Amino acid sequence: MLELLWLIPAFPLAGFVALTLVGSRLSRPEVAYVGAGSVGLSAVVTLLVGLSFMAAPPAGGSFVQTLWVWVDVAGFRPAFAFHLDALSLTMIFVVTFVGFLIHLYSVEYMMEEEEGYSRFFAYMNLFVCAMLTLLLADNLMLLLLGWEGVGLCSYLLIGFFYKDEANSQAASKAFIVTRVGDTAMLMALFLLFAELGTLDIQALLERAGQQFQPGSGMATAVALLLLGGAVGKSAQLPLQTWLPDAMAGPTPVSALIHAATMVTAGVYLIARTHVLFTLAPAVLTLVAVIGTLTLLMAGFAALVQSDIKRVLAYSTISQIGYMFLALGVGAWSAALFHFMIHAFFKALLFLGAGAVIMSLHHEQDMYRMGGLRRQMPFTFWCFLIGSGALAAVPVVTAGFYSKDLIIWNAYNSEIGGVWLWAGALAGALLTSVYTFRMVFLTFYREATEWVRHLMPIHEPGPCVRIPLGVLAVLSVAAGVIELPHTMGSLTLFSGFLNTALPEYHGVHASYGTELLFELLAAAASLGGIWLVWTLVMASPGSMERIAAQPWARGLERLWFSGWGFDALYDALFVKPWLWCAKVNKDDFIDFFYRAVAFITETLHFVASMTQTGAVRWYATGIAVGAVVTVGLVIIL
Amino acid sequence: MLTEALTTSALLFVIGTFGVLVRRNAIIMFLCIELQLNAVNLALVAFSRYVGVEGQVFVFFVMTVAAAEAAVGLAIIISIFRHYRTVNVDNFNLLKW
Amino acid sequence: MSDAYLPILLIFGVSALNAVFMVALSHILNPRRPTPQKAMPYESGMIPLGDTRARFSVKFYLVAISFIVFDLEAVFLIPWAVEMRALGWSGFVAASIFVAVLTAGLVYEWKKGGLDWD
Amino acid sequence: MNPFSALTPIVLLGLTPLVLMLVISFHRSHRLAVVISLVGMALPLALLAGTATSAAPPLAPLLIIDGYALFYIGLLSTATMVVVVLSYGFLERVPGNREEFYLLLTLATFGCAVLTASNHFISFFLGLEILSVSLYGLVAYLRTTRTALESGIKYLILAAASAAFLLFGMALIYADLGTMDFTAMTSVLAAKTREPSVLLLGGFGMVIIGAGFKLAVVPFHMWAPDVYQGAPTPVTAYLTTVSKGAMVALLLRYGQYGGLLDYDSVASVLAVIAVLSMFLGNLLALLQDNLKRLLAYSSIAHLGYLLVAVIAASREGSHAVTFYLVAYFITSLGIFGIITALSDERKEADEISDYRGLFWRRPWVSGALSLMLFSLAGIPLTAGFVGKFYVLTAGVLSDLWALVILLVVSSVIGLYYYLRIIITMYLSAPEDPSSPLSATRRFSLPEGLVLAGLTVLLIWFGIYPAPLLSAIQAAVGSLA
Repeated sequence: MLELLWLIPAFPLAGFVALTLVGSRLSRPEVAYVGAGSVGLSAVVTLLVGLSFMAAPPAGGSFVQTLWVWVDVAGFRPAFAFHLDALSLTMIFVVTFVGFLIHLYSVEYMMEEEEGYSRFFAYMNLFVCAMLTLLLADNLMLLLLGWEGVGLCSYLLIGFFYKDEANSQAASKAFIVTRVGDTAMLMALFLLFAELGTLDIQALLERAGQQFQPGSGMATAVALLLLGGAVGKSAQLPLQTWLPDAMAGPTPVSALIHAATMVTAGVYLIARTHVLFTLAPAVLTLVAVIGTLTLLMAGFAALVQSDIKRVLAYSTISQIGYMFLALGVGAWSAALFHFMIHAFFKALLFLGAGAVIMSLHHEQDMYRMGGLRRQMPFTFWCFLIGSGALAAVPVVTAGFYSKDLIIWNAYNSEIGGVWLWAGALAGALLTSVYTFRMVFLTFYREATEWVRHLMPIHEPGPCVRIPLGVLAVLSVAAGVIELPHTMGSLTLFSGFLNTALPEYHGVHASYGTELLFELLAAAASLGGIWLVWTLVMASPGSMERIAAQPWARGLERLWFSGWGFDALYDALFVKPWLWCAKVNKDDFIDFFYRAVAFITETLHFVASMTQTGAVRWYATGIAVGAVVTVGLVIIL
Repeated sequence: MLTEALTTSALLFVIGTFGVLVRRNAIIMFLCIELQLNAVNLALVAFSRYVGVEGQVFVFFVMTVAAAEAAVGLAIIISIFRHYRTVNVDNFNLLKW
Repeated sequence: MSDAYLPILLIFGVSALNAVFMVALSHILNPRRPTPQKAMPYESGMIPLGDTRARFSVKFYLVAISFIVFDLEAVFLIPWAVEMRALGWSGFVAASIFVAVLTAGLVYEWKKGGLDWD
Repeated sequence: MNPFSALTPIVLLGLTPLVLMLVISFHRSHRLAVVISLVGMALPLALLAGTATSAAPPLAPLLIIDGYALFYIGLLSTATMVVVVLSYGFLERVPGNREEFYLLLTLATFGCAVLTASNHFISFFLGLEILSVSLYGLVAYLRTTRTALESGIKYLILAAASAAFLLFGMALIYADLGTMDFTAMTSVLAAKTREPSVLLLGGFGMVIIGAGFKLAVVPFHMWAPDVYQGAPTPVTAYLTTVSKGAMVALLLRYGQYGGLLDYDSVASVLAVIAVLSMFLGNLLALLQDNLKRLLAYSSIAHLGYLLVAVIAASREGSHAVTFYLVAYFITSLGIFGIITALSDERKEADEISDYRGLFWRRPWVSGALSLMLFSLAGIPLTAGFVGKFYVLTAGVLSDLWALVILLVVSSVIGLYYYLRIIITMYLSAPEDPSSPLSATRRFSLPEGLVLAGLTVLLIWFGIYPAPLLSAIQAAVGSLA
C-alpha cells in the first residue's frame, strides 16, 4: 500500500495539467469533477497509505520512495524522493482531507463567478500538488520546489480577481514579503550544503548532529535563517503584514491556503528540521518568544477589525503564534496537534464566513450584518461550533484540548516559564473575546437594514453544507485523540508523532498544578465570552461608549492597522528605499552596469561589421583563420 | 622526393586558395577550389608511393567527389546566372548583418 | 639529374626569356594614344557587331554536368576491369551494384528529360 | 552471424534516396515522397534495436558499426524525420518540384550516417561530401528566390574550400602516420615516443578547419547567419542539428582514436575557438532582429559551449557532449519547427517583430516557444539546463576553470536576447490588424504532434534525464 505514495501528489498534478490543457473546453460540472475529484482521490489514497502505515509501521518509522534521481554529479544528487513518516503523514492527511472539503465547497461557491472557473480549480490543484510535494520532500531541493510552488499559487490565487488593482497589489505584497523569508531560507540551504555536503534531509540532520556543537555559531546561523523562512511563510512577527491583505483572494483560497495549509508550512519546516533547532537553544527560545508576541499582537488587532475575513486572518496569525510557541518550548507534538485542530476549525470558520458573505452579496463588513441566526440556522450552528473551538470552550470543543496543551506546556517545559504562560493565557482571553464579538455581531443582534433588504436569505446548497457539517463534527470530536492527564491521559496523537519527533518532557508536572492551570485556561475562555456578551448583547452601545474615549480611539486605530506595521515598514524600508533609488539614479553602480551594457552593445555592432555578406570576405576570414589555427597548433 | 612533392602540392594549394580569395567570378572561384583538391591529389599519390596504396584509392574518391561537387556547383551557378544575369559574387549581398 | 640535359634546359630558358623580352620591350617603348577606333577588336576591317563572346545555349552546361558525373564511372570500372580475375565474383557483384546505382541515376535523368535537347 | 547484417541500417539509409529517385522518375507525388522518406528513416531505426547489442567488429576497414554509431544514426534519422514532417507543410506553399527535396534530405542523412560510423579518412571525406553536396542543393532549393540562391552560392564556395583544407590535412596526417585507418592510427600513435612532427600538427590544424566550418565556430562561422537566413527554414533546422550533430559525433570518435585531443597545442587552439565562439556568437545575437539569423548566432555560441565538453574529452566529457547535443536537437528542431509552422504563403515568420503579442493569439504556441527558448538559455527543469549542467561538470572535473567561468559569463549575455524574444511575445499585440503575420495558420496534425512531442521531451529530459543518460552511457561506452 505504501508504494501508492507517489499517487498522492500525482492526482492533483494530473488535475492541474488536465484543467490547463482542456479546461476551457469543459463544462463547469466537468471542471468540478476533475478539480475536486483529483483531490478527493488523493485523499482516498492518503487514507489507504495512512492506514497501512499505522497498521504496520515501516522500520525506523519512515518510508522513503525514490522516484528518480534528477542529476547525479559530484555528490550533488537531488532526487525526486518522498519521505513518509508520522509528521508528514499528519500533514498530508490534513492537506488532502481539508483540501478536498474546500474544493467541494468551491464547486458551489465559485459558481457565482462569471469567468475563471477552470482557472480557479487549476490553480487550486496545483497548489495542493505543490503543498504535498513540500510536505513529502525527502530533500531540501524538492522541498524548495514545493515551497516556491505554494508561494506562486498563493500569489496567483490572491490576485485571482486580477481586474481589481488592489487585489493584484495584495498579491504582490504577499509575494514580496514572503520573499524576504524565502531568501533567508535559500541562504540556509546553501549554507547547509556547503557545510554538510548534502541536501537529503535525514542525512543532513544526522550529519548536523555529529558536526555541529550545540549552541555553536554555525548551528545558530542556520537555525536563524531557517526561522526567517518559516516566519515569512507563516506570517509571524515581523513578516506578518501580508496575511490580512491576502484576504483579497476568494474565500475558499483563504480557507485552504491562508488558514489551513500553506501558512503552516513554517511550522512544518521547523518541526522537520528540529534537530538543527535543538542544536541552537537560543533560536528555539526566540521561536517561543516570536510565537507569544505574535499571538498577542494579532489578538489585539483582531479585536477591532470590522471585516469578518480580516478578523479570521488575524486570528490565524495568532493561532500560528501558538504553534510557534509550542515549537519553541519543545512541545513538538502539541504544535502539530494544534495545527490539525486549527486546520479543521479555521477552515470551518472561513467557509462559514464565505457562506455568509455569499448570501449577503459579497458584504464582508460585520457591522452591516446581524440577526443571521434565524435566517441561516445551519451556517450559524456550524460557525458557532467553529468559534467555540477557536475560543477553546472547555471540554466540548477540540480547540480546548489542543490549545490547553500548549498553554500548559508553555509553563511546564524546561524552556518555558511564567511569562510565556501568561502571554498564552492572555492570548486565550483575547481569542474568545474577538471570536465571540464576531459571532454576536454577525448572527445575533437585530438584523441590519442591509440584511432586511436582502431577505429572505437562503441557506447555501449541499456542496457548501457538507464540508461545513463534516468540519463542524471534526472540530468537536477530533480533540479526544489527545487528552490531558487530568482527563484520562490519552496520548494517541503524541504517541504516534513521537516516532518522528522527539518526545516532550515536562519539568514541573504535578497533577494539582496542571488541573489549576487548566481551570485558569477554561476561565479565560469562558470569561472572554461573558465579557463580550455583556458589552455587545446585554448593554448595546457600551462598546461604542468605550470606543469614543480618546485613549481608546488611538488604540483602536493602532490595532485596526495591525499595530501600524504597514506604516512602519513603509517608513522604514519602502520610503528610504525609494528615496535611495531616486537619489542614486545616476550613481556609480548604475554607471557600471550601463557601461557594461554599452560596451556589450558596442561590441555587438563592431562584431556585426564583420558580417558583410560578401563571399570573398568570408573566404578571407576562413583563410586567415586557417593560417592562424595551423600556426598556433604547430607553434604552441 | 617526398619534400618536393609536398612543396609542389602545397604551392598549388596556396595558388588555389588565393584564387578563391581574389577572383570574383563564381566559376573561376570554383575552378580554384578544384585546383586545391587536385593539389591534394598530387600529394596523396606521392605519399602513397612511400606508405601504401591507400593514398591512391583515396584519390579516386576525391576525383569522384570533385566531379559531383562540380556538377551541383555548376547547376547552382546556372540558376544564379538565370536570375541575376551575372556570376560576380560581389553582387550577392542581400544577406548581411 | 644528368648534366647532359643542362644545355637543353639552357636553350629553353634563353628562348623563353628572349620571347618575353621582345614582347615586353615593344610594350614599354611604343607610344600609346588610344582612340575608340583603335581600342576596338580587329575584325578584318569590319565594324564588329554584338558581343565578341558568343553565347551558347545553357543546355551545353546540362550536358557537361551529366558528362562530368558519368565519365567518372570509368575511374572505378577500369581498376576493376584490370583486376577482374583476381577480384572474382565478389568484385563482379560490387561492380554491378555500382553500375546499378548509376543506372538508377540515368533513369531519373532520362525520365526528367535531361537527355532531350529540346 | 552474417557480418553484413550490422551494415543493414546504413544500407537502408542509402537505399532510401535511390528508391525515391526511381519513384520520382515514374510517379510524382508529394505525399508519396514524404511517406517513402519517413519509412526509409524509420526502418533503420526499428532495426537498431536488434543490432544494438551485438558489438559488431569493423566489417570493412571504412566503417565501424558500434553502439556509438548506432546511437547517433538513430538520433540523426529521428531528427531527419522531424525535418521531413516540417518540410511537408513548408513545401506545400512553394512553387516547383517538391519531391527532390526529400531525395536530397535523405541523401544528406545517409552521408551523416556514414560520418558517424566512419573509421577511415576515406569514409570521413565521403560522408562529409555526400552531406555537403546534398546540402548545396537543399540550401538553394528555392531556385527562384534571390536569398536562397545567394545563400546557396555562399555555402557552396565556402564549404567546398574548407573541405579542401580538410582534405589537405588528411593528406598531411597520412604522410606522417602512414595510415588513414582510425584504429590503425591509435596503434601507430601509441608506438610514437618522439615529439609530434610538424606534418602531423599541421594536419590536425587543417582537420580542425574542416570540422570547424561544418560546426560554424569562430573564425569559420561567418557563413552561418547568411545561409541560415536564406535557406528554407526546414533546411536551416537540418543544418543546425543533423549536419552539426554528425560532425560532432565524428569529432569525438576521431578525437578518441586519432589522438587529436592528446596534444596540448590542439587543446589550446580548441579552447581559444570555444571561447571566441561563445562570446562572438552571443554578442552577434544580442540585438539581431531576424530570428533565423539570431538562432545562427546562438548556434555558434552553443557549439562553443559544446567544444568545452569536447576538450574535457574524458568519459564524462563525451557523455556531456552527447547529452547536450540531444537537448540542442530537441530545442532547435522545436524552434525552427514553430517558425516553419507559423509561416504562411505571404510571409515567413522570421522577424522577431512578427512575434509581438503572439501569446494573446496563440498561447500554446508561444508557451512552447518560450519553453524552448528557456531551454536554449539553460533555465532549470528544461533539457537545455541539464545539458549545460553536464557540460559545466565535465569542464570542472577536467579542471578547465577558465573555460567554465567564461562559459557562465557568456551565457548571461545569451540570456538577454532569449528573454527579449520571450518578452516580445507577451507584449500587447500590434494595433495594426493588417500586420504581415496574422499567425492564423492552423498547424496540421503531424506538425502539431511533432511540436507537442518535442515540447514534452524537452520537459521530460529536464526533469527525468536518467533514462536518456544511461542510454548515452551505454552508447559512448562502446567508443573506447
